[in-house]
Amino acid sequence: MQLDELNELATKVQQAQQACDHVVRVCMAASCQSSGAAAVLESLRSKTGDCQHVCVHGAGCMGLCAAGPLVEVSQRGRAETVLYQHVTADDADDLLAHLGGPVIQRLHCPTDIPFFARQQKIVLENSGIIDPEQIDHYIAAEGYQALVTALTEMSPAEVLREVDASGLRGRGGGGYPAALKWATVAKMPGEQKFVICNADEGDPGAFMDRAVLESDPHRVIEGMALAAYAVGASHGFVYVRAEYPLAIERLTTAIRQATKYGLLGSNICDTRFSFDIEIRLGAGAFVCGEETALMASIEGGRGQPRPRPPYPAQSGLWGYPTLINNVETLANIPPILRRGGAWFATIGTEKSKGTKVFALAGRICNTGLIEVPMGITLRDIVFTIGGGVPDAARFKAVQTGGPSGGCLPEQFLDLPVDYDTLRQVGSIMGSGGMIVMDQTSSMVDVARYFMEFCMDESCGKCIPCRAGTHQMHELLAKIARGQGTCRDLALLEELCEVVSAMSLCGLGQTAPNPVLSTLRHFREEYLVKLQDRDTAAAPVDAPETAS
Amino acid sequence: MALQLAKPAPPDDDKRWKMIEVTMRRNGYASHALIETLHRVQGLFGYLDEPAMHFVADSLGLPLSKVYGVSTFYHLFSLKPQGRHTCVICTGTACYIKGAGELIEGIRSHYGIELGQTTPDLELSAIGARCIGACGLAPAAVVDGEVLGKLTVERLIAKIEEVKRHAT
Amino acid sequence: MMKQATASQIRVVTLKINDRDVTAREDETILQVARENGIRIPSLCYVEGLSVWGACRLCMVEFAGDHRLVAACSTRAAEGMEVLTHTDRLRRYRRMIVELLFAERNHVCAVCVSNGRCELQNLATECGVDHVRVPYRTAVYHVDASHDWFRVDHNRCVLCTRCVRVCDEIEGAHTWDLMGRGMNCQVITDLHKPWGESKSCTGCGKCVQLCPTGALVRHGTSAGEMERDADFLPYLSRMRHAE
Amino acid sequence: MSTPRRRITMATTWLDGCSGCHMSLLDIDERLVALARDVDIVYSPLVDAKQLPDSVDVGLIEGSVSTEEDLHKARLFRQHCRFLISLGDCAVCGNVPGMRNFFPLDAVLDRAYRENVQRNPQVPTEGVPRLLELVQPVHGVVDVDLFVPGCPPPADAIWHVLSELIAGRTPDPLQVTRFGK
Repeated sequence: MQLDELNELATKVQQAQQACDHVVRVCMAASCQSSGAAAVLESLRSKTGDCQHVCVHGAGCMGLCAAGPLVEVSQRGRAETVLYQHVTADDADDLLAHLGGPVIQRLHCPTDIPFFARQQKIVLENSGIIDPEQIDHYIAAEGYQALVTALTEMSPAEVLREVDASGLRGRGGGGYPAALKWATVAKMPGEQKFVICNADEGDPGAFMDRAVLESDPHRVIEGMALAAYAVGASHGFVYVRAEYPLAIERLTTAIRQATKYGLLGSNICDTRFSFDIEIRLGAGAFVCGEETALMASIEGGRGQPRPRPPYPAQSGLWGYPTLINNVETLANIPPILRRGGAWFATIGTEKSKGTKVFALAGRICNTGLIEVPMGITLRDIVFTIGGGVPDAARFKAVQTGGPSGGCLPEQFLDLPVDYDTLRQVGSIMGSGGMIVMDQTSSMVDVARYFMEFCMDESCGKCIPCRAGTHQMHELLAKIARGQGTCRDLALLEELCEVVSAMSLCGLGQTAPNPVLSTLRHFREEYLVKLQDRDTAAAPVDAPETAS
Repeated sequence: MALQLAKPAPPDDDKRWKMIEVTMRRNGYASHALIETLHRVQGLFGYLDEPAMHFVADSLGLPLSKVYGVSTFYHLFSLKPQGRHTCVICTGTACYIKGAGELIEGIRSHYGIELGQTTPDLELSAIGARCIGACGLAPAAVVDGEVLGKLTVERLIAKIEEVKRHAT
Repeated sequence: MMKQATASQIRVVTLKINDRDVTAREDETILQVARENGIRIPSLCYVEGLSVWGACRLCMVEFAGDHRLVAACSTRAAEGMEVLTHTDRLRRYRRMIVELLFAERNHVCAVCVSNGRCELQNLATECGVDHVRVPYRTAVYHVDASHDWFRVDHNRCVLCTRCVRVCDEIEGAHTWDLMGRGMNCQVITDLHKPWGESKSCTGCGKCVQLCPTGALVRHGTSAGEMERDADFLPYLSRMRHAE
Repeated sequence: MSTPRRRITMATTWLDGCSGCHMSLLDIDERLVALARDVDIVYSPLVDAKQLPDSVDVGLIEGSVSTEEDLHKARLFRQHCRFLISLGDCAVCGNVPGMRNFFPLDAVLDRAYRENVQRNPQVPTEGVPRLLELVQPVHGVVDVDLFVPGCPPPADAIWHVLSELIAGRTPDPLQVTRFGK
């Protein structure tokens, strides 16, 4: 496919879409599906039948999961749309009857609230709007423009330069500059190279990657193809959790469609560039989010990490240079290429460019998925966008970064959200889970919960992580039961230091973070649980025996 | 010179072995197809038993201990038959904060099984999941494929009893 | 084992280990260079002649400049490196790791066939472990004595995987592997079947010779009687990896 | 000996152990005489005194903490001894007595008092201290100042430790002994 063909197709689809008087989109992401969205879509479809004036289609995540199932209605020639919440199949008649008429007040979900108004969408720009199962929808939304343009008009080095100019950093948690990683793989000699999309989103409380894959899978495919072109790879893998059946299904469909359109496969756009993508399913192992473990799993083995160096960029899958980026990182690539790295670099802060997708959950009114510019304050996210803590309860802490991150108390709410600031105060950006806690949560118990997670997910290879997480969990459980002593607390802190310094991979190295951050910001909660908090023994000296 | 090993015969004449062979053939009987193949076996039979692991190992030319090692590394693979009904309780952070522990306790007191266990009559398997991604509906569980949100112990037990009744 | 470059490409680098100037081939690891120069770095999973596993973390060393910690077994020597092998911090960390091992399974030395010849026991002395501060984990593992000549006592296994690697890389049988994950890891033979029933095991006994503790032993040995001899390994490894 | 020394008071006890460590102490042979010049053994299974004095310089504990009585004694020693030493592997790491931790206490008692007994099997409740659920090393229940591993620690090691202490230095037992030695 060439650029003019692509544009032609885009125009055609846009015109067809505009032929409809009304477009009704039903959020078909996992959360709305579990509230009954499929029945709503089915009911609307059966009632509209072949009607030409009304287009009903499923769409990706609309963000406000707490209010699902969500349905969005738009009218030709009018920019504003109407969002309905808590829709059931029985509401279909009412909904269709009101098309073009007054808004149904009982179902109306106002979109001028900060939850929607304060967001800035790049990764999720198509999410909730296009039908993820139709490649034409993606193309009509400027999809694959970047890829076709890059292949026909840009050199790999030029693609790399745009990514460099964007300042994009890896969204999987570490925040490593994407361009640097790409450049390393690009520089490696050899014909065989791989691009891997890490969709093994394992943080409990994070579902950003799933939402992107379910809502806009072509964006990830385009990002991978651009990455492959830049680094000189011809084969790609998406390593996705088997727990995400819907994401797998949509991604499979998307790959098939892209291949059919000649956007994947041999000699794409009649150039020398060939690229295909295979899906590999995870099988329930959090550690496979770690790059070397993920590769071991793709190779068909136990997902155990190996020492780095050599880094995957030098010696990765089957020993070949391999680029690994996570879903959100790759999803940022098409808009960066389309609008230029300089444009992307205007968003966010000096060292953290662009936007970040967060999954809001826990004791917060507006649970759901949001995308905000880097540098926004935690307070804005939790209170303005998230709507604060429900049931008149008091905010206590916000947890970011999952089992590798930390809990931050109220005093840090005015800090800007970026990689470096969060790290300075003892948490991390992580992949984007954000859990809000009120005073009903015991921080010792929260630390114990995350440690239990790390213990269960430790691969067992290196001793500090295997045995250290077990011992830390035992100590935390003992303290939580009120049976701990000052000595236990000291031992816990020593273990935290050893495990983070000596573990083989990121899982072990960051496993103590939830403990360290709660000890740092909520130490009092540990101390009141200690048995001997009032009678801590004084150290004993050697006897004075010599005269 | 690579020694050609004889193509192993399936453990019995169950038709599902043909489907498993298709998966392996599509991957060129490469050793890296192990996890894909085990997924297929798990999907078709519900668990991985010894004859299955033997067959997969022989077909892909892999050591038995490696197949066993991989089968026991990943939590989605089970070496024991699962119950007729499954209840997956989400233990992600959001669900934990909102009371997943009570759901687990409810299953324990009502059915006498922990997460990862199956009732002796093979009626119900309880499984823990690290976040099913329904954080907005916490605490959540999946009973026989149906996601249930904002659960209480009573509602969960009622749902399980309902699917058990319907099956009989 | 790390891939070795061909002779023509090899460069020689100079580095400092504990303030001592040493030279090395650039395809050598810090651990290899240290050993050549008689500088002892504690290690458990590493064995010259087998692939690098990098799991015991005892051979971690510190860079003098940025205080970064790296594993000596998997980090190559480089020009200008300044390596410290026994900083206070490293001593403290190593001590804790050995304690974690002692607490993990049943390592009662007094009644062990390897008493007096055990690498874990020696590491305790070397790393200053005179007692174990973390609570002992009291999980029971079985003893498999089904093999004609050998016995495996999982209670004494430290999961260094030397047996797995030597069986796979040198003997070529791959009878051993790891099962499970985390604290539930265990070495297994075939489909987790009694060792004596294994069809893949050739009975060569290399695994027994390489076991650092009292986990893999010969039948008929009593407390303190188990002797080992792994001298065969460098030669066999060279023969295996010869072009 | 250049300066006259104050005589050091020392107490020893054995908890759950085989008394081998005490035998090893006696095995320092003729050095016992030298020891007696500097040290008063004020309480020990080896001497007559049966009352632990209020304040003792050095306490030596052999054996692990397996019963309520062991626990009581360990605490008593900690209370009255300024410098407490775990002597031998049982005290240091639980050792052989600690191997019962791999079984539930009830199973251990059944094995000892019911399964292998023909006549009138019963678990004794009077005249013997109650067993603790878990056998612990001494430092699992009280703070310990020095650890002397070994099963038993060799006489030379014990002599090294004691003579260093007498000389006012802190000994390093790992120079002379180890686990299982």
